[in-house]
Amino acid sequence: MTAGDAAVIVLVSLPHAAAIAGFVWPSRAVTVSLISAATLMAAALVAMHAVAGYGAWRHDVGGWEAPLGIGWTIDGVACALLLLTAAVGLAGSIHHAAARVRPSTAAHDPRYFWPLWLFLWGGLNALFVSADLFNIFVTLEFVTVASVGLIALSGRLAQAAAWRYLLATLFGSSVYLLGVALIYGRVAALDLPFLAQALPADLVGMTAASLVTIGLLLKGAVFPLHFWLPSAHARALPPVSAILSGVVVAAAFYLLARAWLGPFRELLTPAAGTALGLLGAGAVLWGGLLALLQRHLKRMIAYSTVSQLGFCMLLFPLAAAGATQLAWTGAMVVLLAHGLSKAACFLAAGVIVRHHRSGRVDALGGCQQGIGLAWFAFALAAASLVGLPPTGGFVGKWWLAQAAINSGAYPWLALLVAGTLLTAAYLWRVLEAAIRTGPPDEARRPAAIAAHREGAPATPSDRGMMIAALGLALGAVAVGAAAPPLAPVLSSAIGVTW
Amino acid sequence: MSWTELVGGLLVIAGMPFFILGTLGLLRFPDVYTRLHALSKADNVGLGLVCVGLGIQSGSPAMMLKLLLIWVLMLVASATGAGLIARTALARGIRPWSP
Amino acid sequence: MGLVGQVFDALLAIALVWLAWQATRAADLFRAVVSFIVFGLLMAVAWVRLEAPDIALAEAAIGAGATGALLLSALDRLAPRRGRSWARVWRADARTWVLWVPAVMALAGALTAAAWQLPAPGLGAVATGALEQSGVDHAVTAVLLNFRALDTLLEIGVLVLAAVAVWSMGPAPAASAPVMPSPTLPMLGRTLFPVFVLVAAYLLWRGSHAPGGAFPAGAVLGAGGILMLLAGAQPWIRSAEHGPWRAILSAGFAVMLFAAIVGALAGGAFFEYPAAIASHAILVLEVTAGMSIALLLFAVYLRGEPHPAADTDRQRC
Amino acid sequence: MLIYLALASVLFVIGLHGLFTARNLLRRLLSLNVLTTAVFLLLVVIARKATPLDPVPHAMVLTGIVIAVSTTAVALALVERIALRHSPEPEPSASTRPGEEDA
Repeated sequence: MTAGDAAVIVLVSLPHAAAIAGFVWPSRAVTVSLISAATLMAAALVAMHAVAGYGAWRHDVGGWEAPLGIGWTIDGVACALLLLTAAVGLAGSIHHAAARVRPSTAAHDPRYFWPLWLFLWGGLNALFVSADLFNIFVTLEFVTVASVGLIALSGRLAQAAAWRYLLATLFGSSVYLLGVALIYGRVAALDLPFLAQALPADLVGMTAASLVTIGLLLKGAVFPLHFWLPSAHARALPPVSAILSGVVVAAAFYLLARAWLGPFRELLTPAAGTALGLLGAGAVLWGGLLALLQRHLKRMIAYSTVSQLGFCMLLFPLAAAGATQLAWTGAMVVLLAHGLSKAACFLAAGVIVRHHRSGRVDALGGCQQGIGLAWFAFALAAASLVGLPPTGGFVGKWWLAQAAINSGAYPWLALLVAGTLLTAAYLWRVLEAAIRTGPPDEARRPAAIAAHREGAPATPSDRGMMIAALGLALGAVAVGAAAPPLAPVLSSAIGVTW
Repeated sequence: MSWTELVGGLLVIAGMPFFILGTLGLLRFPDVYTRLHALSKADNVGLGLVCVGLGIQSGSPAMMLKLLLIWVLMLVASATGAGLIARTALARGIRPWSP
Repeated sequence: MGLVGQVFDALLAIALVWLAWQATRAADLFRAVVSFIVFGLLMAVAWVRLEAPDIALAEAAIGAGATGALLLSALDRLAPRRGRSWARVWRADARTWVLWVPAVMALAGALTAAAWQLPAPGLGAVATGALEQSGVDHAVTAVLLNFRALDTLLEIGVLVLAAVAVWSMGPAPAASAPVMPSPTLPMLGRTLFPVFVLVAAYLLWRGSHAPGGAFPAGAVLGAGGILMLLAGAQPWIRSAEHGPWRAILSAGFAVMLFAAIVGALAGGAFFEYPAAIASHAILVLEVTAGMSIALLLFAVYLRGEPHPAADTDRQRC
Repeated sequence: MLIYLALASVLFVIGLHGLFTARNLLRRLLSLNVLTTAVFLLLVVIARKATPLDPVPHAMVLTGIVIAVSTTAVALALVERIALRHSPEPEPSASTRPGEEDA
């Protein structure tokens, strides 16, 4: 067993083991979770190092080869997403552990957070390495149940949102499974790299591809199937929103990308690519527009997820037009940068909302004493979301733009520009509100300001939460620096046909 | 056709009318109590005959025992179930039918 | 069997369609739920017709039994029975007939045609070929606990997760007492439970060479537990941290995870059992998987965290 | 076999229809379960069509059934909590229309 194999096994099994420990001994859950979070981060780094050093590899679970057994593919993209999960998971764990210092905010049942959180983490890790369509279904359900549990944990209001999310995503799974059944009936295989060579581009393939795509689009909340996302993501606890918006949604896109550039590569005609790209365009514009119209900070960030995921969807038209490699690395960098910065936004927003005791954007002005760090993290993350150099968002969008130019697909370039402007507009609204001295009607009510001052904390709890957010935001910036040298690693993906 | 198959088949066929009559009672009787009465009694006899018939046809003692076990379990379950339904109906104020 | 079988299949299909329609459309929710339960039972017959006895067992116990009990007890709290007119539920307007019905018929037809064209090569030969090294004689058990054991691990994980999620949503509702207690019911629960254990053990033992195994066994045992609860038995998961029960609930998952890691440490892949002990390992896994499925179904059925305040005198049981 | 394939399609459509038109939460859940059963049926028919009989879809469906009961349990627990808040309304209903935003 190589170090890489060991790291992957740790990544898949440790979260589950820790979750059980947290369930059985709730009093020790925080310690166990923080230690496992750190270990998982280290394991993800080891796996990434192994891929960068020796290239991608396959791990046949149970020792059974492709058509019969389940395979894990550990390649650059999978490792990048494992790292993303580890980063968001670690920051979220720190954030939540720090938030627990003040018991007044515990509107939820704190004993169940850690098991659900770690299960979600483990499910995501199992999903990212899995190369088996049915195993992916099982992990998707795993992630769904964990996410629903976490959303419902966040309070009474969140339960209706959790229900909507559950129904949408379960329907998505059923449709996905129908597609998988058709594929299995056609070629009797479930392994993605195996299917990449075996699946013919006939009617069955097309039907299966559309079913799998619809299922995943629902899970990824891609326009116009995004209806469940904003409430679910906005109502949850900050770390839960962070991992849902940053990673869970990205997982669906990741699977879409692997499926379309793998088994469905033959089906990715310019027409199919354009159709998927138009969904992305709709997401960018509609999500951006709604983000601009939101009054609540967390809802704004949630709609921004819908919008930003649209950029990633540009992978398909650009790959269909021939610029596969550039579009792939670009979309993946956008995905990573978005995951980190969106998680940072939610974690920072958690602190900001707690400080101002309101999530309304127009109430965010006034005294920011003590939470400057949170705003700094938010601004950094916003810079990456918009795509200012030298952040990860910039590099990803730049590569997407280059791919659009190289393949002569100028409409997509225009969309990139328009989406970027929209992103800048809605994020600037928030930052501008923060700079203001305070809402005018509140200026006349000194008591309100006094309340703010009183609540202006610089407690260790807040500092921990803000550092978690800042770490993620810095990570989003660092992706910008790390992406160019790591581009070859990112485009090492088993079973993907360039 | 051996005699076990013949006897077994006859027993199974003999069980059929009980089911039919039980169902007829379910559909035609006037209220819940009389329907339960028809259903649980007739079906239990019918099932017993079918089980015995199948057991004889199978020719293996183990299978016969299993089928008998099924019958006994069904007896217990249907008795309890019918009792529960009748009690609930009574508790909800449904009066037994009187001609 | 040809013609008789065809007629039987057709009748079964018609009944299933009717029940499915009732389950999704019936004006009365109670009727819908009962239709769904009967639907599950008839599906079990369909599975037998399709030569899938393992699935039939699981469907009867889980699909109809456990899900049915869950649905009924939820219904008990959700909807006091109230007559509703058919029209309120099913409002067919012009748009429905012009737009939906043809679209839906086309979709169903296309799906059938597409599925009918499938060559279905299957992995039967490959699985049979690998059966000798798998440690069991029954192919489905081999797939579940050896070839695709990761799926099974995660599936039990989903069940554990569901129990955690359900418990996290709040305290378990108090069991609704029957309006007129029946003397036979508790007796039935008590006398039948050993039978449930017996049947489960039998299914578990059969699983290595014939249809049966951990899933049906666990489901049957879990259904027995639910029946006990319905019959008025007190759930014994009572103390604040639920005593050892949380550990026992997660034991199946933990043992499978442990086996997987041991396989990896022994020099193989994740979940690779050394050939010499494969059959023993699978037996252990089957027993724990079956037990934990039973307990987890039971835990999920409580529909909330069992709370210690309910009766303190039974905490130690 | 064709009968069962047609059955799977019809069940799928019934489930789909129920999911999109039912307003009651519980009914939607039932529809979803019917839908899932249809997919399972397709898988088992595929296993039956193969020679020799293919055990892999059987295992997949067994896994799927256990997952379905888990998700159903979670959904029911959620429905109950939601319904309790909306009581005394007897039948809980929530729309998934995207326009309906609750601030």
